[in-house]
Amino acid sequence: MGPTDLILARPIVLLTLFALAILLFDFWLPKEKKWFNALLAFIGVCFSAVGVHQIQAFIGNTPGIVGMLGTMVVDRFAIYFFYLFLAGTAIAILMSVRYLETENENHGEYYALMLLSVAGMMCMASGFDIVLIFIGLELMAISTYVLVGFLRRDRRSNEAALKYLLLGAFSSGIFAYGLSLLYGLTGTTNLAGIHQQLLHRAFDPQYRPVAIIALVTTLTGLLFKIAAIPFHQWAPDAYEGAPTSITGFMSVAVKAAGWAMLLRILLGSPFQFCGLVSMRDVWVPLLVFVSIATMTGANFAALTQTNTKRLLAYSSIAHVGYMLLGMIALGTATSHDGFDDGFKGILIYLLVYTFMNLGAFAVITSLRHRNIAGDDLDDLNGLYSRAPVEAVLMLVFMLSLAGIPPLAGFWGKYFIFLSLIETKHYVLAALGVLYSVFGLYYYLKIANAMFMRQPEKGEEKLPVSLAMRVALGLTGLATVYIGIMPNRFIEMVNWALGIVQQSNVANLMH
Amino acid sequence: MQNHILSIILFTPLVGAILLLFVPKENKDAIRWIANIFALAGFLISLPLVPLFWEKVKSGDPAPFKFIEGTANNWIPSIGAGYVLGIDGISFLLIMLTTLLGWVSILSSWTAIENRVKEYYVWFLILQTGMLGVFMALDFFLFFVFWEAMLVPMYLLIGIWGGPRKLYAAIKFFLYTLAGSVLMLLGILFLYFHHHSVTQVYTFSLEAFYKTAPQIYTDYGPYAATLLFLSFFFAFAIKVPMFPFHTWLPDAHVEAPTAGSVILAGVLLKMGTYGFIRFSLPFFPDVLHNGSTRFWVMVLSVIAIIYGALVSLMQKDMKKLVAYSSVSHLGFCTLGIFALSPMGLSGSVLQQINHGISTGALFLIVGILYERRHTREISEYGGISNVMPIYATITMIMFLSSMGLPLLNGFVGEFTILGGTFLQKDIAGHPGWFWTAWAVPGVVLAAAYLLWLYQRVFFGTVTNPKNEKLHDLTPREVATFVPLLIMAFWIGLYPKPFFEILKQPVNNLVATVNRETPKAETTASVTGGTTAPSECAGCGLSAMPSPTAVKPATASATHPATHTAPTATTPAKGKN
Amino acid sequence: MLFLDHIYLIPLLPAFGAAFMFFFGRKLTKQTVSAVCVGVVVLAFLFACGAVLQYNVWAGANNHQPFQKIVYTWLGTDTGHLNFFKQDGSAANFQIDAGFLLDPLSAIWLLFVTGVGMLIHIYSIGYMAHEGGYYRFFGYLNLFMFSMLTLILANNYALMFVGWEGVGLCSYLLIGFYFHRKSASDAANKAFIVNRIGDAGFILGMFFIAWLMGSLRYVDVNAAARSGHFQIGDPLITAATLLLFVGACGKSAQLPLYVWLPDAMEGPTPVSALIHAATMVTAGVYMVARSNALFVLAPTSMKTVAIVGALTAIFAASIGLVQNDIKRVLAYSTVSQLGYMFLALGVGAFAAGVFHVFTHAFFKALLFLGAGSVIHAMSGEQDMRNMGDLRNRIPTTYWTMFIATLAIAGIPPFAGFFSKDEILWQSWATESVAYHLLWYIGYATAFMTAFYMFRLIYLTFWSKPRMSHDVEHHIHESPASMTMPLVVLAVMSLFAGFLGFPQSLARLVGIHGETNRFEAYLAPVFAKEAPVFAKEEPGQLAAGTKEEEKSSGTEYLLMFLSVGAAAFGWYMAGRSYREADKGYVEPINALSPPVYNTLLNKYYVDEGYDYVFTGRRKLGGVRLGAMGLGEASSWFDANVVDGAVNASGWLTRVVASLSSWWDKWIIDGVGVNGPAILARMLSYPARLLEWGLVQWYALVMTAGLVGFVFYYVYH
Amino acid sequence: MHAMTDISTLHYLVLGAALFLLGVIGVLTRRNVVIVLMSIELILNAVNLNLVAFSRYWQSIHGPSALHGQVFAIFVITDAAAEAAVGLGILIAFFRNKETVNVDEVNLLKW
Repeated sequence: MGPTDLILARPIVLLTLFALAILLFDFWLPKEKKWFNALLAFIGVCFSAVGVHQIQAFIGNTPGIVGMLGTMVVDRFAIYFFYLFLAGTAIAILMSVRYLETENENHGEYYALMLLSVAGMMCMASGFDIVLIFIGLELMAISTYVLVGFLRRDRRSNEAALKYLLLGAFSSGIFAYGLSLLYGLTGTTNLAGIHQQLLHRAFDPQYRPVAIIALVTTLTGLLFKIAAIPFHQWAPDAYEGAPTSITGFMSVAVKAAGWAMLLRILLGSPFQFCGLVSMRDVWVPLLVFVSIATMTGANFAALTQTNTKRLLAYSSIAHVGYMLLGMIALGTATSHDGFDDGFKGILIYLLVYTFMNLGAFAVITSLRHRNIAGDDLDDLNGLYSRAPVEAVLMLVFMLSLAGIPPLAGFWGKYFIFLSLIETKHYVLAALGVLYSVFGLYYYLKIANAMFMRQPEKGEEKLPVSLAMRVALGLTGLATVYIGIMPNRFIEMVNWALGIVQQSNVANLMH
Repeated sequence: MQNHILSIILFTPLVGAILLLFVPKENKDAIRWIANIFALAGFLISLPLVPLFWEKVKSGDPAPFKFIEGTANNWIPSIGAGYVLGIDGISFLLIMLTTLLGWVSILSSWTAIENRVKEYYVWFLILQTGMLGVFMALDFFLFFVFWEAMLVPMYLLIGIWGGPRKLYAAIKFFLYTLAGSVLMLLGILFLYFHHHSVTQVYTFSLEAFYKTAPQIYTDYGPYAATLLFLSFFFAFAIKVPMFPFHTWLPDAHVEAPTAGSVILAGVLLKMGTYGFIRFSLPFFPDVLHNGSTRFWVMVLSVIAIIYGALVSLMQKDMKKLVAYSSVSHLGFCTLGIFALSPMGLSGSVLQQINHGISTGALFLIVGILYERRHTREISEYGGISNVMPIYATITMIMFLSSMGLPLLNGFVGEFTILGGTFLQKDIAGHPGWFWTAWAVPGVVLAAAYLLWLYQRVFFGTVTNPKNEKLHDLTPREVATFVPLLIMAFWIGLYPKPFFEILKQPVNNLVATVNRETPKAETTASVTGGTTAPSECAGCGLSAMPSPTAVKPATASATHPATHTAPTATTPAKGKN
Repeated sequence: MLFLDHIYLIPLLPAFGAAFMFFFGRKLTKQTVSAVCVGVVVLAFLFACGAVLQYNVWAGANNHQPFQKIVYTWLGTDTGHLNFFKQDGSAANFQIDAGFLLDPLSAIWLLFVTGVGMLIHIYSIGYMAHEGGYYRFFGYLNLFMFSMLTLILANNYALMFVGWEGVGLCSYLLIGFYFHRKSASDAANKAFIVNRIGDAGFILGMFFIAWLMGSLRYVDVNAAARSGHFQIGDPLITAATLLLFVGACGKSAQLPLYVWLPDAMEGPTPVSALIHAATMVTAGVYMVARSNALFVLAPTSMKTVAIVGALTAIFAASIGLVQNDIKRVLAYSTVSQLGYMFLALGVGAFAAGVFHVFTHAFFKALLFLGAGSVIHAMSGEQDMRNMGDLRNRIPTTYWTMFIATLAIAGIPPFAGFFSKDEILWQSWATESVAYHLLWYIGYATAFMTAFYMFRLIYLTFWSKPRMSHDVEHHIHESPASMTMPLVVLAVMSLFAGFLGFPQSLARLVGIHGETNRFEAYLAPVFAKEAPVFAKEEPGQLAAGTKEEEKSSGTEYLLMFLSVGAAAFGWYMAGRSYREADKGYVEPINALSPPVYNTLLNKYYVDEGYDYVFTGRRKLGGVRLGAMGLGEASSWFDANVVDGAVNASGWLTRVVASLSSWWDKWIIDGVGVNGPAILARMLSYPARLLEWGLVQWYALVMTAGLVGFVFYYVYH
Repeated sequence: MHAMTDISTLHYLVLGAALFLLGVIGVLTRRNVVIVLMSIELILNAVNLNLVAFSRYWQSIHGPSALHGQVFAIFVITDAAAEAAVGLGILIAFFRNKETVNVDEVNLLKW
């Protein structure tokens, strides 16, 4: 444990400490003071962010550094994801405050678990050793199981938690099995080492079957975490049953973590190929199948949903399908353009998705009050007349999810499809855009309900807490701002991926 | 030329919309006033453009695009998108049309809109900005952003203030048009990628694409180029709308509020034709000259002309009738465009303006009756000219202009289009007269359905007691028609300025698309006439000895992109 | 050169009147309205006279070339950028100028249009005195004058087309003047749409001309046509001329597009006189005469024109024989006379045709105005069966109309005799014998004309009164404003003919030198064809080499025969109708009732058109024609095109329900009910099957996993 | 004797695979949630078996310091325990509301 390791570990450690602190303080907090937990958690997130920033300063211009006996690599890629997780969590915390009061489940554990799961995510994003990745995964997963079931008195919540738990554990079992085979195949748990070994072993007919089984089982675990068809079925149930704030949290942070892990294991990092990248020829066809299945199934299923949360669950599955297209472009890229833009696409997608999807869930959360559950599509009817600001924001989020420029959501799709064009997957690209039109239909259903239908229950205004206002403001602002002025964010992603392509554009502007 | 007149025109409506946000929504009249003031301001501010642009036309400014603002890639350098505005004659006319119609239609909805007034005007002004942006953008990405962003307010206008089937119509409109434009997005991305692979430069600058896009035909072969052409074609054809893609139009029109229909017919449809002119033609000249693509496009245009007219002949709903008549009229526009002749193109652009004026007016006319009687069933009316003489007169004039009566605007456009098609010696393997002969019946049918409608609504005695009390036009309503009438007569009587304005862009375009274009000596007609020069200075279409007789015109007739304008006006001259 | 240089004022004066009515008419008194509207036309007439006089002087100095005045460029730009390739491959530049042209041809039209127009305006003051919409009526009339004058004075086909459509519009507005009457508005629509069909042909013809000649200006077109660049019978020129003739058929009511003219009588009578007798309907003749340089290059077209003209003449005349509505008789007579004119043009006797237009303008206007005066006197009654004995009650009307009848019947020395006789003679004199057939048709028509015209006179003015009593004692002579024009026109119909006094007769009475001033005056316009006629081989062209064999003998004979025919018609009419009060039988009905009914129902042409072309009548439940197509396409639109769109939407929803409900029916179906049934049969395997929700999910996952593996087992 | 000693890695792998499949089948077929949880444990144990066996194998190649597998196994065991604990906790909460531990009655949320 050198000083480097301390710096690298700092964000995670901070999060853990704050989680424990919250558990501790929670005892003394009277019921009406519980918001202090949220505050503490928020501060914790901020501290951790500062820690991340210190790492960023520390690595300077280098792509990143390896530490913790080589089990952990904190490169720009990881740092990008750290920021993503923290942003998502911060907003989720803001969303939760009043919601938990309404649900009368205001316990410190909630925030503690949130922070812990973020710690897990960080391990997944920066893990360079399958052991660490597995630990991080489990840490995140187990905390999330509990969070999903946090509304103890709500049967839907219990059930969602139970299902999520059973399936999650099952999938991580399969995942672990795959990892064990990988270890057996290569004799190391380090992704770089695995890559080295696989380079020849994966193509050696003697080992190939094992390699393929290992890959397939691992892939199952990965795809389960990002909820891609046919490993998606937990998502709608869990999303619907979970507390809305947690649904939002899961749909962005957990998913982002899943993606980080997936990229780590399948590609290693933008700076250094590790993991299973040498088996591209195996996993690309699978991903083609999965992505098409995901887009098709999710879009169709979302079409007739009547529960907003469930609808958004399916929509988020559909988005996974689009991102997988980027993965395919990555896997098949022969030129640098395709690879970069695919990678960029996925990262930007996760970024914008964090804001617009959280925003959407924030609106739904804000609908929750005494008499209305708020997650039924009819609860949105005539929302405009009750809460114009929320309605307009929701419209913005929906259009952004549908990928209408100039809103953030467009940018994810933009790079994905560009990369597909560059790698000559015209059919997949056409399929993707057509499905995104298709998706507009169910997003418009929400818009219709809000703007064009009359409210059943009176015209009473919605009370919206300050924290929620901040959350809505942040997400809405981000969605619009990234949409109109995406440049610095694209640059950010370029930085995260170490892409330098401004030069030739630069000489355009004399 | 670094003044920001275009930006000012572009964002005036948006400023109005933002201002409206701060007005309490109970205070309807204040909202109406502000909205109308800003709509009028939007129009007035665009007026100075006229003398400025005219002065450029007169001075023969060689730059293909004028008032260029911003440089390439200044918006999103990392992908090479720029906030670049600029106009040529074509977009200039369309912009003026947009500002005019925007004002007219906002004025027309003073009493028509009673509920949720605030939102209505906010969305309407936003829509205005979106449309203007489409016509101003010189950056393909910027264009696409405006193109799509503009769908949203239109969707809400139809969906919130629409008729009984508004939800269906609104969603149909949105999905249908979006489906087209996402395919276009792929096309754009392909051009973008291709431009990069050729020049190693990432940019969406239109002029850059003008250079590289035509090479696609040689680089990727006819098949790919045709597919690419189609990816654009669908987007524009749906917007126009051309024959098989037109079914969203009647629904949208019937359900939309009057002002919405005016804008929809007057401006939105023009975006499709504008897209053809601005992108499809200069990008894919080879696709048009080889293979059967152009043939089918022409066929679709002709079908649209006849078919639209026939369908509107049998409509029972006035608005539907007008909507289908738009299909027919836009058929003429596309016909003129794909004739690829100077006449055809000039006529087509002119006809787009005319259609905006006439059909816009027709929708206002229907709207006025609808406002009084809340029905658009033709059978509900009859003998209206007894109770509303002024209204009847204005309607008659607008019908005549719409059916293309000489000395009114409609004729100038149609005649030039038909002439341009006829006099093009070979269109997709058929002589021009072949196509014209198919299109001409549309002129007859136009008279048929419009006059029949007029007879059923205005002639005869008032049979329906509900119609006896109808009051004639209020001054405000008359005011909405006055500018349209003035324009109708102006274009009909003295279209020369419009042709002057269109001269340069059209010639550039034709020179780009056609390998060999006829060039008559500019001073030809002096020798051409048989009477004394004084009486015949520059008159008559006099025959020329040979096409090669002309050097002077060719200078301006080169391609916009290949043309190297002096200053920063052409952003995309990068060292590739 | 005051008048010539400002020739554009001639159309603009009435235009001003119309605009004035449009803006202020509502407020003005009838006196002001008539002052303004009639005033501008009178001015226009005087201006026209001045212009023509000046032109005659000017032309003498400039070897009779047409005078052109370009006001501004209308379509296109001065520098010209609308370039195109001519048919011969050379480039041309499309540019239409708002320019005016005066030459003998337009001069003649100019004079009688403004003149007759002026008279009819004056007449209308009295006629319309008691009608509503007074200012509207005069506004329309002025607008019509504007359009007609534009048509005449235009210096290119496109501008002529402006006037062409303009007069169509005005005739629409004026036919529909009594828009309360369904029949009126129907007739108006019919007129406009039928004209539009013709106009479509005109447009195409114009483009053909532009394509061939590279210009639409008469001077350029004629120059090109006479340049010898095109040989006679050039198919493209034939196409162009035939298309132009389609336009002429529409406007001048020739077969098969004549149907609108009889219905047009729904309009006020002055309108019928001005538009549908004297001026507008002759526009077609004007256009063909204007394009003579082209037509002589296209023998086929010439033949077509001649044949269509002759057929129309006899066809319409035959219908006219039995009509009972006084105005309809005149309407059919107009159609028939127009047929004569086209016959003349078709056989190459352009001057003769124009001459007939000229004379016809006077006596037909006179007839209509007289009929109007009769209707005025009969307080609206138009059926001749209810008239009679008017000659003593409204003598002025009677005598003027009688003169006009003599003129149209071709009794010498009235105007009609000279013009009609010239036409018949020319159609005979063309050497190809086939053309003698045309003469026979024309001859029969001449007889019919005399018959139905005198039938009209007898039924209306002779014998004892047959009208009801209250009508009877309202009968009164019309006011001076109405009778004065009648008198003037009567004088004209009496003497106008002498302008075209035939050479032969002149020699007979011992006058030498040019007596056919009319033809001489038109010579600069038409004479240029002579070389063309000379060039082509015999029998090819209708006109033939008529100049040579002008054997006075035949001419006298034919002249005598035609006069005889007229006289015989007169006699026959007198024999059948002089004692109409004692009850009379239509001679044709006596001969064969079916023929009579066919004629009475105008050969059932309107019905036929309604069945086949418009589709206003269903043919056994099936709707044909435009409306039929319309219905078909709207059905197609609603069910096929849009159907496809909606169907795809519907399909998506179905798939959506499936894919969102699949676990529903798997779980509830297989998972819950299925096991319950199975469990009863055999417990253990059922328990295997009996998975719950979560396990179904897990199973799917596993299936996916296994599927992956298999994918590679088989690859 | 000799036959006894050479139990190769392969045998462990087969045993592991068998355990894994048993676990999967258990997860798929048993009604009682507790048993399903136990089947998941079974899967994880299969993993552990693999890891240890492989670790032995690699030690025989890279020398005794190659302990990754066994370390990993320990982590997996811990994780399994944690999962079980949380699982049972959630199950109890569920049982409180629904009075059942049968997976096929966990069907409130569907389609």
